[in-house]
Amino acid sequence: MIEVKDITKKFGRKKVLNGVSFTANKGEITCLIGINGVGKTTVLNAIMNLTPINSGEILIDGNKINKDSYEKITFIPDAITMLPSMKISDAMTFMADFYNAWNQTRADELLSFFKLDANERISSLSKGNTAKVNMLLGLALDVDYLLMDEPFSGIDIFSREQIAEVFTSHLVEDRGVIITTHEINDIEHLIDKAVLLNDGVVLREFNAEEVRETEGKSIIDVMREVYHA
Amino acid sequence: MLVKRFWKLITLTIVIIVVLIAYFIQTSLVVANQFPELELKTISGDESVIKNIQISGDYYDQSNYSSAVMVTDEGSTYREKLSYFEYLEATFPPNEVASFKDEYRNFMRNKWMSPSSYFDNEEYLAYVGVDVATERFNTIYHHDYFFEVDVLNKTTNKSNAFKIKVPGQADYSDVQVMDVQLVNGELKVVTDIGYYHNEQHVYELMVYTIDLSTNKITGDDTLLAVENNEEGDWDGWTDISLLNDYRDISEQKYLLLQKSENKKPESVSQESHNEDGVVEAGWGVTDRAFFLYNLETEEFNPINLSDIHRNELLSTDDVTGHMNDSHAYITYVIEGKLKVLDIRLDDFSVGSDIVFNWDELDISDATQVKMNEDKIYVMERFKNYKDPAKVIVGDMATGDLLYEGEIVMKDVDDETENYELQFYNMVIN
Amino acid sequence: MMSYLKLTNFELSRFFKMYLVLIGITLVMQTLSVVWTANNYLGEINEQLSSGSTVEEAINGWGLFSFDFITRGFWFSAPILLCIASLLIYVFFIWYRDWLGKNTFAYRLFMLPTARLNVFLAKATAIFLMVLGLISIQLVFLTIENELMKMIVPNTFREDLTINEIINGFDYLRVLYPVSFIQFFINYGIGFMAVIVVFTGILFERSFRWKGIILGVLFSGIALIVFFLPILLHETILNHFFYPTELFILMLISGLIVIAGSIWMSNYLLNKKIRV
Amino acid sequence: MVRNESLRKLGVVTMNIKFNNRDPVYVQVIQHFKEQIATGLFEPGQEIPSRRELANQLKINPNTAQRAYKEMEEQGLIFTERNLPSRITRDEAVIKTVREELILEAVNTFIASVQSINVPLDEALDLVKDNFDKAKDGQEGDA
Repeated sequence: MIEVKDITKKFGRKKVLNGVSFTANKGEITCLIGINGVGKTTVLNAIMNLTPINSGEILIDGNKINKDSYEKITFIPDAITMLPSMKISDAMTFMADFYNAWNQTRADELLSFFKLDANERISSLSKGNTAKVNMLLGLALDVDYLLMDEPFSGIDIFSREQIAEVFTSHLVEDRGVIITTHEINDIEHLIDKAVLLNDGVVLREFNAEEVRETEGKSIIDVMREVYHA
Repeated sequence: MLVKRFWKLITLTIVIIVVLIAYFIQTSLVVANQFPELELKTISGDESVIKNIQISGDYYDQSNYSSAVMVTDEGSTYREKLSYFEYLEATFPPNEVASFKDEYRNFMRNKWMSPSSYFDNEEYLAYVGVDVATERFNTIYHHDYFFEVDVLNKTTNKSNAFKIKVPGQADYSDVQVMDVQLVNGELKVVTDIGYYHNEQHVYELMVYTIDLSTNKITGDDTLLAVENNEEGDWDGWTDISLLNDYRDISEQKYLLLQKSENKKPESVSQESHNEDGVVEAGWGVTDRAFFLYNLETEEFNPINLSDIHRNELLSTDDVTGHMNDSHAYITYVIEGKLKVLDIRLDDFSVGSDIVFNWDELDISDATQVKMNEDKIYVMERFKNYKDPAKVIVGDMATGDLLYEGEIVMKDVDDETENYELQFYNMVIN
Repeated sequence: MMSYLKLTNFELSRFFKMYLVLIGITLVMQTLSVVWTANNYLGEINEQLSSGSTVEEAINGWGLFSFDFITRGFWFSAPILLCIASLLIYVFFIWYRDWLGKNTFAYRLFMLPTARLNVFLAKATAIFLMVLGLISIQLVFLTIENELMKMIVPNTFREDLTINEIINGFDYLRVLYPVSFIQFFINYGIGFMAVIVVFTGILFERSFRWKGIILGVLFSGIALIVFFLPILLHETILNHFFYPTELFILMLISGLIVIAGSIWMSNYLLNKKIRV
Repeated sequence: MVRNESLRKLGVVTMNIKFNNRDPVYVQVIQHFKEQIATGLFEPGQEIPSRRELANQLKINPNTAQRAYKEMEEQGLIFTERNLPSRITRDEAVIKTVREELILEAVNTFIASVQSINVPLDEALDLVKDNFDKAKDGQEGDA
């Protein structure tokens, strides 16, 4: 379980996060939804210790993040993390080199699933393929938790479908996933839990199926209620 | 596999290590061979008399390598060949006070290594240095001179350090400590002072007395003073000097002083001094007078010389003085001979001359003469491949030659012909 | 340890093409400089000989040709200065390139399952190895160029210099290649320390951005003062108290304190303050 | 929501459901299964996709698929023997109940609509009869 406890984060005088708390369970897909602001990405960065927080605490399975955590949790940012000069195969070698959690079989599987050519250079990839390589590098790690920042933004519909398919596949099975989005449509039925963020606070944290069952509302209904209130 | 993956790292590291090791090995070989080994080769006599001498000088070679060098009976040491830390630390070539740094490390901190500032006996090690504080008023500089005194009691290992202003109203332009003596609990600081007075340049040889119980200057005694016209129309010059070996740090009861009158010759107008302040060729010496000053009684006595000696002294330039417990000596070179005048300290009478014949020994005029106990040491200042520098030791009492040797190169090869050596000091321990 | 080596190798690889280009430029420019300078000299000599002078007169007029003629020329020094400038710039770029552009490689580096300090040390090591590498390769080039010069200029007109004489004949070469190994160690140790301090300054900037520049400059200033503290004290209030060896040891200690302090501070910033 | 025999591949059913966003997804999945069973497109004892396959095909959360299967198992619509894939129930009574339930549901919806516009039952039933046959012919023609 990832526990985000009352974290605040200031950039200069601006409070980007102002006491954000939520949990994300293993085996569930948690979606951080925010229609504006930079809060979502900051939360993921904070979980990965890629940005310092001003107060609060983040625990991963009860522990603070340390260097060994990166074998248990990985982050797929919205931009590719590998060098443009690298071939896809170089990027994979790099990952295999540093991570015990690297699963070559799965990497190869993903390569053919995404129909990618390992000899292609990252700099020459299309937007959609870049996003897929980025996804591949994270998904091929045998980690318990997977964080993804806006995996669907700015790419074509077919790539989006392919990526969406990943969420229902064995590739994320039993893992805890946190994704951020500002646009819920693509993943409405994919997520377990929605965390609605606005202006640095969590407005509502709910289970999507429960809300449908007990309140008869779609996620967008709830968003409409919450954000326009 | 590992090699293949890390080949950049491995190759670069190997290149660096191999090249740098090769470079430093080659460099150390070059340094080792840059300067020839020198040795003190005995021509005749008893080698034991040169056991404790250190001859220091400079080595020059045509490719602009130069290094200070020290020659002893065991061989030569070059400053440039010292290890990094020796180079950093050492007073090289070591002089009469260099060993104090090892013996009295804390006492010697921040002290000039000039032997004339030191006095050493069984109980005390005394030091008097000069510090200057300069103030500027518009374009005029005002100097305040201070004696920095430090006296170490060797038995208690305590030192008494203090600073006192050199007394006097005049704005001194130069203050130098020539010798330091400890007499009955009082420091005697022999000081050479220079200043301008009424457009005349004044030189004074002073002895300041410092009482070590109060740390105050209790007396001063002007031994000799001269005034020389600084303007261009002068045609003569009076010179005063302390003839005692200024490198000697041991107890000396007497100061041997010289006052000389020099006249500008018709043909030569160039002025030239050697480092001891003795006027060299080009000047006609019209008079020389010698004095002895007793530091204890503060008595000042002229030395009466015979006409022969006086005339000989007027026609020579290389005059040096030496001192032991009971005798003062004046040495000079005349007609290819080194003459030593022996002056008894009890009645200031001049005894019979001791003569060393330099023509026979093949020694040039440019020499350094030193005396230690009852022996006289003479060293030639210059040498090159064709004409090695000679070192001789004579007996002061009998005038016998005890040792004759020369400084030569070990394993001479033709390539090192273009060198020159200049020796400037001889330390006898 | 293995991650550190892998990262070092990786950092080397990232600059390797550029590095080879620098080496290539050096070799080409210096070789051309040898050929050009030597031919110029021979041209002047030949002109004088053809106008009826004897060989001795020609030599008296133009002097014997030595490698110093080449090292004093612009085209010999230019590539060396270029290499120095490139590496100085790369001291900064080795960090900023991980943040610049769409591909934020810093994400990857800081999510590696290894101490982040290894990233820091690998970058420092890479810079250091590249500096020493250039130094070594230049030494090899110097030897080759010296031989090349001997092939072009006939014996009669030539004064042969050893590598040490070439180095000693030129001021900045003497700084790059000191005669004593300890001096070499000192020169490059200070260089290494400076790189580490600059790295820490960069990490301050990366952690706190604008405010970080001020903190970085402040940190560098403190590092400078700490390093020179023994000499400052020695020259001022301590009134030349220390012997040279003591001062050397104190400077060594203060240098090590600066290096250790910088590494500690960098470790702290990397783990607690860095922003990707 | 028309299924074709040709979509049955290797005994595994390929499905496509247009979900609405307001009802729980698992309920919609169960509803879909019931319809398939009632119409006979899912035959008794027929192997059905694993939870993972279902989630993947329907692009739904695997946990939701799991919940739907669990519910269906409790209702006896599907069963799982040891480690074998789950199958559609062979229990005729259950199938009959499902069928009746669906019909009843449809009828209830029909009644509610008809009542809301005040149509007499006979008139409505006549219209139902006419249009039901037409719709059936049309569908068969399409296929």
